[in-house]
Amino acid sequence: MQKLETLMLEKAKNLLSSGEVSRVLGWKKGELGYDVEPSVFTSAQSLDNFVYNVFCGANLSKYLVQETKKEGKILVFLKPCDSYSFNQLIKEHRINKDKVYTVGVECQGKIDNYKLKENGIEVVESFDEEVDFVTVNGKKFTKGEIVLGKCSVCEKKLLDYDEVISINEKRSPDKDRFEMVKKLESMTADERYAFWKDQLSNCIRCNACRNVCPACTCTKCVFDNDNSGIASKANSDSFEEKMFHIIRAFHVAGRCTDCGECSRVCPQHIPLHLLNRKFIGDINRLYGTYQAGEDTTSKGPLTDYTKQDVDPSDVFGG
Amino acid sequence: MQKIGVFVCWCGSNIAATVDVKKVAEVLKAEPGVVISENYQYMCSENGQALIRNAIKEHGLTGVVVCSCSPRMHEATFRKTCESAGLNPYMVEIANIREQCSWIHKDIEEATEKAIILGRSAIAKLKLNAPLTSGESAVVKRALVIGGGIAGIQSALDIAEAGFEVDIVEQSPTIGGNMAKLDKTFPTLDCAACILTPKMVDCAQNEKIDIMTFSEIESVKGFVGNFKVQIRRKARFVDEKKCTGCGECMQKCPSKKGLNDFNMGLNTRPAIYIPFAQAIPNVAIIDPEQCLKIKNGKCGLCAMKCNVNAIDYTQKDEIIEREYGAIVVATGYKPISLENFNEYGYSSYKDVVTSLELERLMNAAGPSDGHLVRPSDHKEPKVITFIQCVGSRDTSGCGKPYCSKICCMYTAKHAMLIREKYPDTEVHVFYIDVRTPGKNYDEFFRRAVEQYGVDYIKGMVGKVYEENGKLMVQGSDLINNEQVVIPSDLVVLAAAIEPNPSVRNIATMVTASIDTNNFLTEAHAKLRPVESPTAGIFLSGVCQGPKDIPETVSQASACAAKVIGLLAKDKLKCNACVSHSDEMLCTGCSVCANVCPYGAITYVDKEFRLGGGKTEVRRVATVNDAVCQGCGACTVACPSGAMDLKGFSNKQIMAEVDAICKR
Amino acid sequence: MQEINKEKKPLIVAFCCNWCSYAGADLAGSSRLSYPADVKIIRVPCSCRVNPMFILKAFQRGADGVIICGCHPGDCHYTTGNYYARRRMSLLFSMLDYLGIERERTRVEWVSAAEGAKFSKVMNEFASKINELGENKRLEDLRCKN
Amino acid sequence: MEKNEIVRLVKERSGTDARKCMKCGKCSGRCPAYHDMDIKPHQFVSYIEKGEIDKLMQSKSLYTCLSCFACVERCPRGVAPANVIEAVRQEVIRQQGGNKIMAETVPSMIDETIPQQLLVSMFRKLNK
Repeated sequence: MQKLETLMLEKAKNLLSSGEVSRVLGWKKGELGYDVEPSVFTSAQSLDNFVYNVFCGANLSKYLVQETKKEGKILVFLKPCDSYSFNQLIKEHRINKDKVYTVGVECQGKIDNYKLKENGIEVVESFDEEVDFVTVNGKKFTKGEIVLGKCSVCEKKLLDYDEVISINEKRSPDKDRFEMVKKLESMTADERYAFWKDQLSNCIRCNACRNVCPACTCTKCVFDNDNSGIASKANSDSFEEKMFHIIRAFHVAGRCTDCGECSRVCPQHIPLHLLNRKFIGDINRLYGTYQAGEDTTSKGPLTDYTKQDVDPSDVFGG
Repeated sequence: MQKIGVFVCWCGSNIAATVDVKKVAEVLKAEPGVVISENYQYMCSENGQALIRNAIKEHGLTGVVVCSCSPRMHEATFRKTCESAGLNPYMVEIANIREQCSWIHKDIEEATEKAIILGRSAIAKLKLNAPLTSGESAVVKRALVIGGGIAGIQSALDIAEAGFEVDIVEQSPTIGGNMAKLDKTFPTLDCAACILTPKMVDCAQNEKIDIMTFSEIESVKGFVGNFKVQIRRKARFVDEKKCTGCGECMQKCPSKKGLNDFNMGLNTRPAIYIPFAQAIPNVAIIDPEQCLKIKNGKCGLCAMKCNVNAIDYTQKDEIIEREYGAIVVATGYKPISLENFNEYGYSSYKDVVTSLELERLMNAAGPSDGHLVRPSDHKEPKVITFIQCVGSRDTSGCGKPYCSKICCMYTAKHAMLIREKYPDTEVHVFYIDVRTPGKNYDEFFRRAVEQYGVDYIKGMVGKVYEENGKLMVQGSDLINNEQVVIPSDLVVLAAAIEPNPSVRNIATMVTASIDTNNFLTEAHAKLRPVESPTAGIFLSGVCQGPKDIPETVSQASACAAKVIGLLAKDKLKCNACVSHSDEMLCTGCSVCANVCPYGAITYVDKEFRLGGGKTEVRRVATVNDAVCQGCGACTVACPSGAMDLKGFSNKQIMAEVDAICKR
Repeated sequence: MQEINKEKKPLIVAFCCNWCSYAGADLAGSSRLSYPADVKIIRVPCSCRVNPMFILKAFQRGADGVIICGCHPGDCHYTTGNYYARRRMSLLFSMLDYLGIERERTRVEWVSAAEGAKFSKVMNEFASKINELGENKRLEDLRCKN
Repeated sequence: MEKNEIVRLVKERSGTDARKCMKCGKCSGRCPAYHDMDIKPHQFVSYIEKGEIDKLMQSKSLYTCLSCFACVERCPRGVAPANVIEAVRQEVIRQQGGNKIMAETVPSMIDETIPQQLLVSMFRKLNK
């Protein structure tokens, strides 16, 4: 990991000094080790804070919507999952590709800070990708215990980049990403209802899921738009919790790359990705396997059809 | 402040017998915004309409709700009523209290309650209505016909006859298409050239018709009434205006080994040639692949020989742009390639020919001057075997799943003509089914059997092989339950037909939809068979589906009638209930354009002020009012809610939902 | 239970496309083929105009059942509208089911302008199903309660 | 076993949809063993669709079909007459119980005069 970071830093410095790019989009060190955050670096000096390690879970692609509107070219480091979002944004004309220099970087899974905190962790003492564990408060955790949910099932590969920095082969996941969706589907309607009521009632409508989502890049969200007919700044009742999440999932259906950012950032730990993944599973089952962001030209499943599509009445897989 | 008038119709006893119309009027009067609420026996009658008109004037109504029969019945009537009283016609909403209330419910209390709810719902919607005006767009009074076969020729002639200008764009060097290659035509057996060439000449002489041969469509922009089309006029190396078609150059050309396309490659032609004697335009063309002068700069004999200096070896492709109000697609067909059908030996044996090749072999202007000889040794064939459905009705993937429709009839024609002209020839036809619906068609086919003694064998051919100089045709005779082998001199394959390959590209350019077999889709299979779903695009001939000459001609004329109907209008009134994009919300993601069946949505980069003197350029969607038909597919596809439909806006529909659900 | 149902009648919103299903409803009317008054029809140009938001909104406001009717696939007045509607509704209904909401509360039916009898039959069936399910508690709106 | 059940099994094992047949007879037109067959390839498709399994099971065509698959190759509708013949043949063999060649005995039967097609056919049968 250290070596990877060195290579990336080198690349960033070279491109900055050659003037090929004017800014670098990457991750910045925090004070506590695990509190890494996305950042735009504008000088070689500022790159002192640059970091790439197991805490760099954040998806950088969405920042490019604004960043590529600015003058000059920006270098961005994209993990495999980020690049699918990046492609989807290119497809939707949200990013100006000419203004980005993309470098794909190896990723072997990132750590879920919430899981760390659940274990009472305040300071990370050391982490070592090679030996695959993290030491915190003198306690060792294997990565499997504290890895992000999205990483434990990640099958994404490195797509087309201007350049790739990768040392080791990516490990393939041992879990099926639809496992939980299937489990829910096999429950009774009452059990499912109870599950979601329990989960969604925790929603505090902080909008973090929406704000982090690379597919949610609307100028103004329908929930903030008084003219949309469904504007709601906060949930006024239990229905609106459902409404918000159903509509949000529906709006990104066929466009969601399953990057898992929504669940990563949810302060209430609601497994929001299970909603998106339900749509992805249904789309794969009903209309053929589709991975949003895998390319930049294909029609999405909801903007396409075949004459033989199933009828809604024949769909329910529950 | 809105001033709404509610008008409850009795419809005689149709409504009044089950709905307490007075109560409905009374209750709705109490709704906020309602200033007048009336009931009347027949609201659609002159008196009823007068009631509405007067109320509009007297109370200065801003909107009208009519509780009456279905809007499909009288919405247009009441819109006109309001318009005549100075109210925008789209400020009218109808509550359907007859078909959807009084006629289906018996209980008066229940029906009355429902009528009130429907009325409320209409009022709720009306409050969010905005005056709408139908946009107008001018119509360019000129039509483009793509394809110069019989379909395109007929459409063009009919359109020109009505006084409009037409351009025919044809990709080959002459118009005439496949029909020009035919010998005789069924079911009357008149000669194809005799009935086609006068039409071709008519086209050439008609001052309203401009023929552009050896030309292709480069791009199509615009919409119904206002298409902008770029046409590539490919270099023919002969000045069309100067060439007189004397043919002197053809005699002198030393490079004579080009395959003659017009004769299906059965003989050769010089590098400079006129496709056939009656070609329109009757102008030579040089094949640059074959011309010695163009290839290696040595020759130039034709230029020396040409009295009018028409030869220009340096001619380049030229792109011209023209505007049209309507586009007719008449791209026609071609026989399929037979590479998947090795069992019939088409590529192995010279004497296995397609039906279209046979047409040339029988044609007086063909390679054998009309004397039917087999290609291998130019001897008269004594046994001829026809095989039908070669590649038609084939779902195995080798051929086409559909019936090519014309083969049964032309095979009967060929069989009959051969037996007529060469009575000592034995003719066999292998068939699966003989399909002859059409006036005098079955009689025609029966004549082949009964009068001319053509041997029809129900069954398919399994293989064709050579033995002792004969083509052995081995197949099933299902009626006699036998496997038969017929030693033949000539084998004729009724190859399936498929749309001209150029149609795919053209369909994309004009945003016309196309089916899995590359046939263009009609707007409605039964009721709008000559129109494409894309406004202003019309379908003529086989590009829409297999058809014979009589059918093609009638469809071509029907198509022309539709074009004339369009071009006769000075202005097109657009649908008022169209989609529109809120540019402040639009992210330019292209999702809406993906679902638009009409190609009405395009994107522009627009500059927006951000405040503080800053601006930002954003890609936003714009809807062409003239093209949008108002289905609303885009409004739901749009994730940001920027797309909305006038007359059926999100807020309006949700207001209706609210009103209905209020208990 | 019967008593309660009589007091509180179910509320059913039917979105009908203008060209086929709304005309089918008109035909049901002119053929005097009755269906419960609980069904209230909202006219939309095409089934593809039905936004999932409308359906959720109806449930939020207290609807007990929502049905969407459109032209038969292949017969859409706008050629492709119902194909898109079919995909959208398939996914949306599947999602509602996933959230544990009774699957019978939503339905899509293809009703042509000639199928007045079918329209009436569909509405009768749907209404009786909704009656059976009773009040929509899982998607209720607190504000709409007294 | 009931007759309908046999028909169903044969159809299932053949993996072909006899209803797709448009009765063109191309299969029989191509068949090299046609003259040695009492029931012709196209008739197999027709009989199985009509449920007349008894006739097929008694047919000598079961043993004259070369399994050359020319009929399958040539069918314009994707129907496979040879598969039907093979499925009927299978059924007859199964009903005969132990009256079949065992895989172990095959090697001892091989000599250079046995046509390869026969061997292939034999293995195919024994595989099932």
